[in-house]
Amino acid sequence: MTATITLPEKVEMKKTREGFGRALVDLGEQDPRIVVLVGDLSESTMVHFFAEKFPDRFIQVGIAEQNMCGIAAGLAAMGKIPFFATYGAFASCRAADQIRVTVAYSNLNVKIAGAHGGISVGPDGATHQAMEEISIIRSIPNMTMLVPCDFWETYKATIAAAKHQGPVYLRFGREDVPVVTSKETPFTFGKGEVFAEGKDLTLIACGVMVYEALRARETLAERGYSARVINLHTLKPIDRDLIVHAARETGAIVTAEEHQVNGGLGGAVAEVVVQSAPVPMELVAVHDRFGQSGKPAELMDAFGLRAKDIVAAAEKVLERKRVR
Amino acid sequence: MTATITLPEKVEMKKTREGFGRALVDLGEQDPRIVVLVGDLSESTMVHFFAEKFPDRFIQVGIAEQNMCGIAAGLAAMGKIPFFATYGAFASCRAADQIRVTVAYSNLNVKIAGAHGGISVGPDGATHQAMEEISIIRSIPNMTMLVPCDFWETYKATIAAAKHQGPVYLRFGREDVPVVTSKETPFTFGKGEVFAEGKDLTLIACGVMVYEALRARETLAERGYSARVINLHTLKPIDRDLIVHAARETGAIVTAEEHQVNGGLGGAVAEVVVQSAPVPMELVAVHDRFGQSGKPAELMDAFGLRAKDIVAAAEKVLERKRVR
Amino acid sequence: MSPEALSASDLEAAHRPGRLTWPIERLKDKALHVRRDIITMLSKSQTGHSGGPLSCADFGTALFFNELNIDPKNPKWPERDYWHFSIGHVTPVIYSLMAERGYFPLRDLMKFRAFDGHTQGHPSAHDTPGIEVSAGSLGQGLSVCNGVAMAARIDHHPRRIYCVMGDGEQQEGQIWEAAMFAGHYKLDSLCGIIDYNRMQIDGDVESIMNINPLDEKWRSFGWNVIPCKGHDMADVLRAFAAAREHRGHPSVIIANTVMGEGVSYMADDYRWHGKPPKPEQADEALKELGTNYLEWSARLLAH
Amino acid sequence: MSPEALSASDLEAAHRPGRLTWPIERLKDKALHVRRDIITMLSKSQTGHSGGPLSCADFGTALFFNELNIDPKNPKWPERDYWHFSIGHVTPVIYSLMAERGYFPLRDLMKFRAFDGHTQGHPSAHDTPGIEVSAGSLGQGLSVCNGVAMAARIDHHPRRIYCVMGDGEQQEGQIWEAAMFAGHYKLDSLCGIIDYNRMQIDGDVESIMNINPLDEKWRSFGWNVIPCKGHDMADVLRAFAAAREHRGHPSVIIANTVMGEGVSYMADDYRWHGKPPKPEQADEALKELGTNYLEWSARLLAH
Ligand SMILES: Cc1ncc(C[n+]2csc(CCOP(=O)(O)OP(=O)(O)O)c2C)c(N)n1
Ligand SMILES: Cc1ncc(C[n+]2csc(CCOP(=O)(O)OP(=O)(O)O)c2C)c(N)n1
Ligand SMILES: [Mg+2]
Ligand SMILES: [Mg+2]
Repeated sequence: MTATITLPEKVEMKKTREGFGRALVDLGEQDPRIVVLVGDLSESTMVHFFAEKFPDRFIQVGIAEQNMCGIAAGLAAMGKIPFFATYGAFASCRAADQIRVTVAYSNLNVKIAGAHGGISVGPDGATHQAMEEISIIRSIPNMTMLVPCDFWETYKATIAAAKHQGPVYLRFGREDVPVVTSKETPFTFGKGEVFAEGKDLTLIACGVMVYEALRARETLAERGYSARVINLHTLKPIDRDLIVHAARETGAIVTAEEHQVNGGLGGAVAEVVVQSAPVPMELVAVHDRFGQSGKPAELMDAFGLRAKDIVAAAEKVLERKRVR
Repeated sequence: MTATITLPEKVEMKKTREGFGRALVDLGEQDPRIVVLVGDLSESTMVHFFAEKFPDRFIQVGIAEQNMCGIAAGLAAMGKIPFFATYGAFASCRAADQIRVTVAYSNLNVKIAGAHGGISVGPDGATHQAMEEISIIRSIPNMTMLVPCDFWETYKATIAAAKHQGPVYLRFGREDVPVVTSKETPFTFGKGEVFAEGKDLTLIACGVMVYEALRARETLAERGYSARVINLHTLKPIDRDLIVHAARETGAIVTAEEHQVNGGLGGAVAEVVVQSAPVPMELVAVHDRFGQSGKPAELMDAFGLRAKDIVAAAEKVLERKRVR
Repeated sequence: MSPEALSASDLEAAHRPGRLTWPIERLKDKALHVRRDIITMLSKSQTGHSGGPLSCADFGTALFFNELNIDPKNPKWPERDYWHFSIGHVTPVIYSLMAERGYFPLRDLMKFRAFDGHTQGHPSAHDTPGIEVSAGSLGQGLSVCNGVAMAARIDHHPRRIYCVMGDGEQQEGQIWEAAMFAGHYKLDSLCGIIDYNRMQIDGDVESIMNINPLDEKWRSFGWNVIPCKGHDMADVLRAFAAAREHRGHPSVIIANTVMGEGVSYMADDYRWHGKPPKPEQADEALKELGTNYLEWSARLLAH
Repeated sequence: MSPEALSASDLEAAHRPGRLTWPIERLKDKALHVRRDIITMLSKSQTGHSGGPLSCADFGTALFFNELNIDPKNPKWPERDYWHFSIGHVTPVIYSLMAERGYFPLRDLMKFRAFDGHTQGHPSAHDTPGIEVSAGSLGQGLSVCNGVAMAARIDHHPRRIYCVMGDGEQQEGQIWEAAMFAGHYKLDSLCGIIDYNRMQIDGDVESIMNINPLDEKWRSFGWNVIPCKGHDMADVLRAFAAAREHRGHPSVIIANTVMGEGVSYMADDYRWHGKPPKPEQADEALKELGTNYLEWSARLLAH
């Protein structure tokens, strides 16, 4: 689906996790089956909005992610639609075995919310900067995964997760990030969205990197290149057709993610590309190193997760495309 | 490194995990720093050989994989070289957070042994067939990962893991598998081994699939194709040069692994290929589904993990190579 | 085994929806049949666990034929009680109880762990009707039951929830997370049953990783603790009744059992945790259990 | 603050290798300095945790200046005792204790959580000399200490091992796996300290997920339990001595503390778990602690 996005000079900043918190409240009003669980992180995950409105359907589990995941499974087995929330590092790692065996193998209708994904988490440092989630969740059968790019998309992704029958993992960040979509921007579970057309190469991004990709596109345009921008908010199931068309039509791809390079968005796209339309790719990501403390902006710069890094990767891939 | 392997009609069958168990005993004799931990699975992981010889350096942890991982970290911090053993499903998932934060982020000298990897685990069924290990471990910084192909290579991989300074994850299987290497076959941590030369395409495999790849090569030879076979026993760090040369020189790649297709060996190779030498690839793997009970042979057939499946993938990739 | 044990009326009685309240003698009969099923299916499959399933056979029979309010033909019956075996490896006893109670034909037991059967090595919600949540990774089941109990609380549903755990399994930290949760929320609809057979894979629980004093642990986590003789049907029924009547705390029944109970050469020997009897050993076992492979496998295949 | 508090002799005394055995008055002085460090570094960083670090300040000071046998200038000194904060989020008190004891310059505290500092938001073995194992994911530390204790046992090394845990952290199952292990192996070289400040992020531990009766839990897991007044230096020293003398079981000190202790407007308020004081709030706090930002940041930057 295409929804051409053009960014204003000054973009509104808002937290993705707030989109999650707001959506839960709306879901709670529409559907009595919605139950929310949290592991002693009500405000950071913004489930406190839901907790205030629906105390009877809110479950405080304390600091016990494994148990929380199993409780959600039991609730789902009884027909509830449970969302459990904690930091992504603990949702994806501390509860990995419970997600695999109890949730995914049973194919239960559990929604997992991983807050604080990516290096932009900032001062808390490496332990709290979840950057392995995509690799872990992608590898588990029956799991699906959404990585929305801003406040509105996180809101929609949360609604879509509730509507989808089966386990879903939602990844979002900590900081205010540019709002690039609007209430009206289309969102389809399982499909990527073309946010800008282009013919020379394709930038495929998820999460906050979608904004950086759109900015990179502007710079590339100035340099005479037309870059297609795809917002791949659904990491699993992956939108093969969209990726294959982009590879065939533009002949070069740059992926951008706030995640480890091994097995993440770049890896997922590479797997599709080599099986259908092998083209040169560059992967903008965290290159197999742990995060650290610092201001989010400092870290995005230091870890090479900026528009300028996407531009550099784009020029490299365009060069590779030419000399092939 | 090249060590041309030609298979006899009848190949000796032996358990990879036995190579692990034997190597631990030899290590225990050579190095007093070796300590072995187990989570109530002494015989299945074959650490009982070590336990009998070195009871003072053997630690029975009971059924507590998280604790076992942390204990290993503490031992390593004090200069020991701990190996902890359990089934791969529980080593990679139940202890994922402990591996990430305590072991990998501290970059401690912990060796993790995941037994029962792959669909060939057989009758125990899905929960015990670890097929997400490569994706999970690859995504964690500082981790390294070895997936040896047979008894001898598992023996060598275990020795190499002890010599390597830093965390290592070893993956091996449950059943008797063909012994394709010998005591003399070279093994270098971090390097793939070319087991057979070829120019039309390259088969890259790990674990028991190396045998299937060598058999597939014979069939392909009969059909007039010369296939290079690479045993990529080290999944991380990955041998980029070897893969890139194979891609450039043969122009087509088939990967084969007893693992989920998302983020596994195929994904790792695809990531390298798209960044350096985009060529057509086919991925022989478990296609994002859980395992099931059955005889190992039945399951290898049913899940398409046989030489004939590699041959089919090879013919497909050769066709794609031709029409490019 | 008496022929009428398989009469239409007998099947009807065993498969009847709702809560059965069979007398002790009849429960003992059924428990004997369950042990015969276990040995027979293991003899056929030549893969799977013997020890734990046999130690669970008596309280398992009491649970399915005297305690649970279920409709085997309609596993998702809204009124149902919920049962869950957190020790997924005891599938022989789980499947035997399910088949004897009518969830699926007895003949399915003869495909235990087979490629073309639904009776997987570990309980699979994907494959077996009546298995609501998969298991096989130890320590996860009590959390699931917490969730089921919380759902019942939200819906003001009278459902009771039963979770079978192992004694070695008590070593998993998640058990204690779940225990703390149930204690905190006073989930008295929840009843845990621990198969205290004193053994696990590598040997005696006490020497591998001592879990004692187990009753004090559970009490300190806010539970009502009910010790019982796990192979004394009357005492098992007493324990279930006590749990059912207790208000204000979740209850846990510590069932003192013997691994391999019912087969002399398996009894109290941890080496039988995870292996099946060889056919000739199975014959010996079935003889002790008052039948033989031909007769009992015929019974299974006929229904 | 007395000027000689920073004399060369004072520094030498505080940084001296081996086990210090400071008198109570001196420990109280140091604990006050630690609280000043905590507020000052948080005021500078404007990110990080206030509540837990302040509740750990007194027993933390006793641990570093009266109990631990360490050589700050030589963190890997083979003779060293091992200390570990499983509650990685209390880095302000950890780094203050480390710097006051001489692991690294006090000025490094002014780079807390900064891009160009080594004092990471959570303890990082990769960045900070003296941090041997990273932390930040709750519940993992006691297992690490089990490993250190087992290594000492294998080597017949007299090393003592100290693990600081939180009360909310007790909700993590891994704590109980580790507790069971230490009890089983009777690791009496191991001493746990629980910062029982009765609060966690979302509120009171008792209402979030009750961990009581905590002493009975630990006793039932095979530990020697030592309650103490966590802000009464004499009682803290008594508790450490009792742990040191006890044989045959690991000991756990349940330190009854107050979150935010030492700063009136933070005390006993869970909302101060994870946020720093604003500069003006820090001034108020430092005033209560007998100094001011200018003076104390100068002290830190000067060493
Ligand atoms: C998380 C996890 N770790 C290890 C195993 C392997 N395992 C299966 S059964 C078992 C022993 C369980 O002991 P117990 O609970 O006493 O059951 P019993 O041996 O009495 O049947 C182990 C270690 C597992 N299934 N799951
Ligand atoms: C595994 C894990 N889950 C959640 C968190 C987030 N977290 C950090 S501190 C904290 C509360 C800890 O409570 P307590 O142990 O009482 O420490 P205190 O609040 O008293 O400092 C939580 C939930 C974490 N760091 N690790
Ligand atoms: Mg047992
Ligand atoms: Mg607290």
